[in-house]
Amino acid sequence: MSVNPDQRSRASASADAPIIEIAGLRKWFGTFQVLQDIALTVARGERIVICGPSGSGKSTLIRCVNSLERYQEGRLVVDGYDLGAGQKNIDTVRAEVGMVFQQFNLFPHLTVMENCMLAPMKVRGTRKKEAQELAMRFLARVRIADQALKYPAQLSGGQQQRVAIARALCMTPKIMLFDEPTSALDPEMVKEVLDTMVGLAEDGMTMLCVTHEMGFARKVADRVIFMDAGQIVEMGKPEPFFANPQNPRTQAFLGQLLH
Amino acid sequence: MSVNPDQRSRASASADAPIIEIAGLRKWFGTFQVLQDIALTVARGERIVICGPSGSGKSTLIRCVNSLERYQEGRLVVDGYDLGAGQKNIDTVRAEVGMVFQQFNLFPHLTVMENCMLAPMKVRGTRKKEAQELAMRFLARVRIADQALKYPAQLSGGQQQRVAIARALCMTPKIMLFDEPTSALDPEMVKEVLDTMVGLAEDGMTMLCVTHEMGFARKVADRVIFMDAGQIVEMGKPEPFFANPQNPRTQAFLGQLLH
Amino acid sequence: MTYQFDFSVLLPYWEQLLRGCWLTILLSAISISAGLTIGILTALAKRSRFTTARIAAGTYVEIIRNTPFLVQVFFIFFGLPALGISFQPWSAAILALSLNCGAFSAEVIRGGIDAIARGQYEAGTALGLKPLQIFRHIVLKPALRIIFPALSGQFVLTLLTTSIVSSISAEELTSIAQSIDTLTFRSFEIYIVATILYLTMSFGFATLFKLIDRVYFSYPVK
Amino acid sequence: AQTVESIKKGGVLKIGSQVSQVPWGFSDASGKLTGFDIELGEMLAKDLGVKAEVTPVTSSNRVAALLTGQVDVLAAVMGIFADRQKVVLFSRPYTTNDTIYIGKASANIKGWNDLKGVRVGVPRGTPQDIAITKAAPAGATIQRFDDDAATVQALIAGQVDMIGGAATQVPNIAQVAGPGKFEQKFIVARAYNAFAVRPGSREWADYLSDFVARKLASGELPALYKKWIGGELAEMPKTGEGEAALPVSMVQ
Amino acid sequence: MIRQFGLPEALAILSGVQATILLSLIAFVGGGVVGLAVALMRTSERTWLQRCAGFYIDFFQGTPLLMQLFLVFYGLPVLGYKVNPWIAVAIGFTLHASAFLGEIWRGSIQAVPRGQTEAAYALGLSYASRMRNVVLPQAMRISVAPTVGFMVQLIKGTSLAAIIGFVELSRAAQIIASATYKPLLAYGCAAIVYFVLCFPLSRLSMRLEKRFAVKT
Ligand SMILES: Nc1ncnc2c1ncn2[C@@H]1O[C@H](COP(=O)(O)OP(=O)(O)OP(=O)(O)O)[C@@H](O)[C@H]1O
Ligand SMILES: Nc1ncnc2c1ncn2[C@@H]1O[C@H](COP(=O)(O)OP(=O)(O)OP(=O)(O)O)[C@@H](O)[C@H]1O
Ligand SMILES: [Mg+2]
Ligand SMILES: [Mg+2]
Repeated sequence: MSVNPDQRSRASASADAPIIEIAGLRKWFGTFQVLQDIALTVARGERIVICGPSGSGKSTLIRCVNSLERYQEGRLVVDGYDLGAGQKNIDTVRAEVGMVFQQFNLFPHLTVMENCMLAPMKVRGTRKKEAQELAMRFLARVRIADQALKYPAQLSGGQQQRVAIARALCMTPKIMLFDEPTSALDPEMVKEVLDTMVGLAEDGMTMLCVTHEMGFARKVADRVIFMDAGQIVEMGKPEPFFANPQNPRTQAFLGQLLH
Repeated sequence: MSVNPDQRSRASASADAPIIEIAGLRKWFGTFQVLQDIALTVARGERIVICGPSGSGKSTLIRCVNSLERYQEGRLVVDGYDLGAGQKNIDTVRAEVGMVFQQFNLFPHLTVMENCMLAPMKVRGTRKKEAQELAMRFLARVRIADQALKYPAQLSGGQQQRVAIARALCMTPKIMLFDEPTSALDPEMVKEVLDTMVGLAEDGMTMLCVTHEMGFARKVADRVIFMDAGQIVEMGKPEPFFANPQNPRTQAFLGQLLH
Repeated sequence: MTYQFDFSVLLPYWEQLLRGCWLTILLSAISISAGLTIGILTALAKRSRFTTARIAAGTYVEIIRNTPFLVQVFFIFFGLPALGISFQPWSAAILALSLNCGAFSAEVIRGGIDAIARGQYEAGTALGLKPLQIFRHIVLKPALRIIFPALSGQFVLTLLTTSIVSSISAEELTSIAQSIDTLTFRSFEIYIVATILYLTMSFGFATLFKLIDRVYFSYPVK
Repeated sequence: AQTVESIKKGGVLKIGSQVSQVPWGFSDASGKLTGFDIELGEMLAKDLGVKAEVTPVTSSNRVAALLTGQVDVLAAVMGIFADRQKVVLFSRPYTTNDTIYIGKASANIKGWNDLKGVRVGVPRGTPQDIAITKAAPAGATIQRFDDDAATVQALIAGQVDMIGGAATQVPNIAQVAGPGKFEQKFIVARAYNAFAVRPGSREWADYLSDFVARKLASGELPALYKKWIGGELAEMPKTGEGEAALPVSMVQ
Repeated sequence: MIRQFGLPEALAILSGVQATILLSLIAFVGGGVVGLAVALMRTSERTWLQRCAGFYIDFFQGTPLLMQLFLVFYGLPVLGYKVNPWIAVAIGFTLHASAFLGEIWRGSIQAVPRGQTEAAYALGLSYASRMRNVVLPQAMRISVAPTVGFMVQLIKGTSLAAIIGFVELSRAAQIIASATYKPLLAYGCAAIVYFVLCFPLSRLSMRLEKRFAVKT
């Protein structure tokens, strides 16, 4: 465990309020209820890992935090902005929340550098020169600055995912969301992406991460959440969570995962 | 370990000759040499697991066995047919070698049943009714007979991969090739596919399997092969292979895999 | 303007107009079916490993795509007799329309075939199927599904193109409408009615294609 | 309604003429428009003291062009027919236009009754078309083409056995297909071509009729006929309205 | 009186090429601008915009261009609006081309994987920059082939402007055909000119497709 208590308290000192507050969140796709009464409070600088079987609503939950999905009931406040209260908040929040997808979703027609420069220039109005510097800084941060002029298709999966992380970081988000960032990668490339994420976690970034990489969860998570059928079934610090899960569904799931 | 010596000897009793003989196999893509002097002899009923870093030529090797790739030098004899000796042999061999791909490659416009019936009817000339029975038999074999009338897109990944296995089995092949059959699957579904493969292994099917599932290799493999840069670097029984790899490259690779 | 619309003048001709519609539909249906077949074969030829087939298919497609349809019809009807090949107006029209529809469809269909993942071919090969069997049983249907909307558009265009064969005296809606125009001099009324009839037919065709899409390509995809 | 006054004031006469009908209206080797109708239009403009401006029309859009005011008058090989009289106003005829049928010299055809099994081509919407459509000879196949050129081409290519045309075409065909192969078979009808104006423009139509009368008397119109069509201009009705002006049938 | 088919005749046909090119440009520009709007409407998130665009596409795709031109040029005056022939072709060709281009581009926009739009959302990009910087550049690659294919058809379709008095390639060929009684030769000449105009476009489309393909 490498949680750094100093950093954490510094981050939350600036504002003591939790950065994400979810209460009574319910969401339906048509008649099918994906999220059932979710409640979750995330403190600034906290690192949360979400796991659970396929279709349990993990992606849907973190996509709600970024307003990629609308919800029908409940309350969702991100950094003080209520996402139920209109379009204006949504745009503000999206610029403050970075997201990394399973399939990377890099823009294939732009170079690595341009991928990173686009949002700062268009959303924040950053000038080109500064955007370039920003991009280079974060590309260096994920140790891929030397690939800046290549196109995404010319990179390996692991490299692409690191670019995706750099692209999100260029907006200097307050929260980073990860949706199974390593599951489309070859076994070897998983490691380089996880290392990058561990580095981020060590810097005190608030992170919500859907992943089944238990090693990663053990190393950086402050809390692990287990979801099943649209509900948060179990939640706890990683050690007790893995060593001694309470809920039978969690037990079954972890049993399968570590076959 | 569940290798059944009785079954194995029975299978090889029918013909003592090895079912696959590879000697001095060399292959280039343009100027890039993918396979460098591969030598490998596989006995009837033998189960071989191939592992190694990305780009090391694992897929290329097993695709050669099925003539999905041509090679430039060396000798490759499958079940007595020399693959260097012309189209006729290739067609015969393809019908006797089943292949399961990482991406399943089911035919989306055909039902599960039709996916399984197509090749027997078109290649072997089996009549429709018999093809149906054949399909149902093997679908039951992979415990998915109840999904026979669905389309691939309506199945989970694990179910799709089992259908792909059944489809290959319907040609009653003498050898089954698997190219990372579980690496496109969600963690949970991996197990059901591996179980199916263990079942096949127990029946004495000759198998060549590219996979990084070490649990599976330990359980069923007669030999594990490690490839790097187009060469077979190390080869051995699973226990000594994992416990005590000789080659430094193997050591490094296994170290990363089990991080 | 003081032009007085009088659609009643056209009433005595309704049977002829309906006949025109029927002929147009028949002409389109035959040409579209033939065109689809030609299109598939040409797309296949363009991907064939035989250079001659590829060049022949490419030449055919480029010549047809880059010259006006009217010239193609004229060539078949007026030009070929000089070589001793003579067609009736309707046969010439069908031949020209089919060749035209085939060339344009071929390009669309080729796009669909290109979009089929290599894994599908490999799975077919691994099962021991021959290249033509793979094309026929594995590739064709998914490929058509992908480009069916574009193909439908092409087919509707073929329906509209039939109006041009009136210039070689093949009988269809436009030629009948023009004949009625000659007799009544009610150009506006005729053009409006003909437009509505064409619109109805192309809506009908488009709806039919949507239906085919829904029924024939109904298998679910991810 | 169109008045003579307004045209004179405008200084321009917009004449709708066909430009692909030898010898009525076509472009000569230098690309200039010429022909019977074109020269007649120029004569008319001169008579009015205004500039002539020819708008090319085709048989399928000429009436629309007139009715929507794109042109002031049509001099466009427009024969007088009963149905047309209901839509436009005709001046008195300025020329005759004989509808004839042309076929292979070897064929023995003298009238409608000999057309069994014969494929007859006509340019769509012309008097030839109307005549054969009306007569509907039993056993004949009628094929309609867009213009004279296509019709003639069909005859030469052997796609039809016989075409409807004008007497003026016989030498033209001989020039293209070689002499003696095709000949005039029979005259069907004599139609009377006239200026057409929008309905209601009575004063303008009367002016045109008067213009024709004056040019007939002065001999300029017969001279024009001789130049372009050949031969003498026959006797014509003195009005473009009523039954008197309709085509006269010349076969049984 | 009938003319021989010679050099002056061939040149007379060639002179029609100017009008053909001009008409094509009008159609490309009008159809392109309106077509883009139609495509964006068709792919918008507002259902009523989608419906309007859908109806527009169905209607103008289903109406023969010849009839459209006829009704605009001769029909509007009947209703009391006098139209200049250039305006009539501009309206007619724009309606026609925008319906087809709109549909082609709708398909291309929708073929851009959904993940791309989502990534743009997640970065907080506005609608305009999402379209301009992310979706349209990728849609363009997919749409090159069908767009050029349609443009080629449009160039040939400009011949229909003859109905309202334009003397472009086809009409010029027809006039010469009538003066010489050699329609096959006259139209053949026109066909060669059309081929010279259209074939480079087909080639260009292939080149563009390959160029775009390298990047991705
Ligand atoms: N757009 C949609 N329309 C309808 N149902 C949907 C939609 N998106 C997701 N679902 C359904 O909602 C449920 C939850 O989906 P979600 O993607 O959140 O699951 P997940 O936990 O992320 O699963 P996985 O591990 O497979 O990614 C699933 O049953 C899924 O089928
Ligand atoms: N069609 C091809 N043309 C050129 N090079 C190729 C081709 N297919 C494969 N290669 C190259 O051959 C090498 C071996 O490829 P192969 O797919 O066999 O590796 P692998 O061991 O299966 O890797 P992975 O674990 O990523 O599947 C790689 O470097 C690859 O880039
Ligand atoms: Mg998910
Ligand atoms: Mg591989």
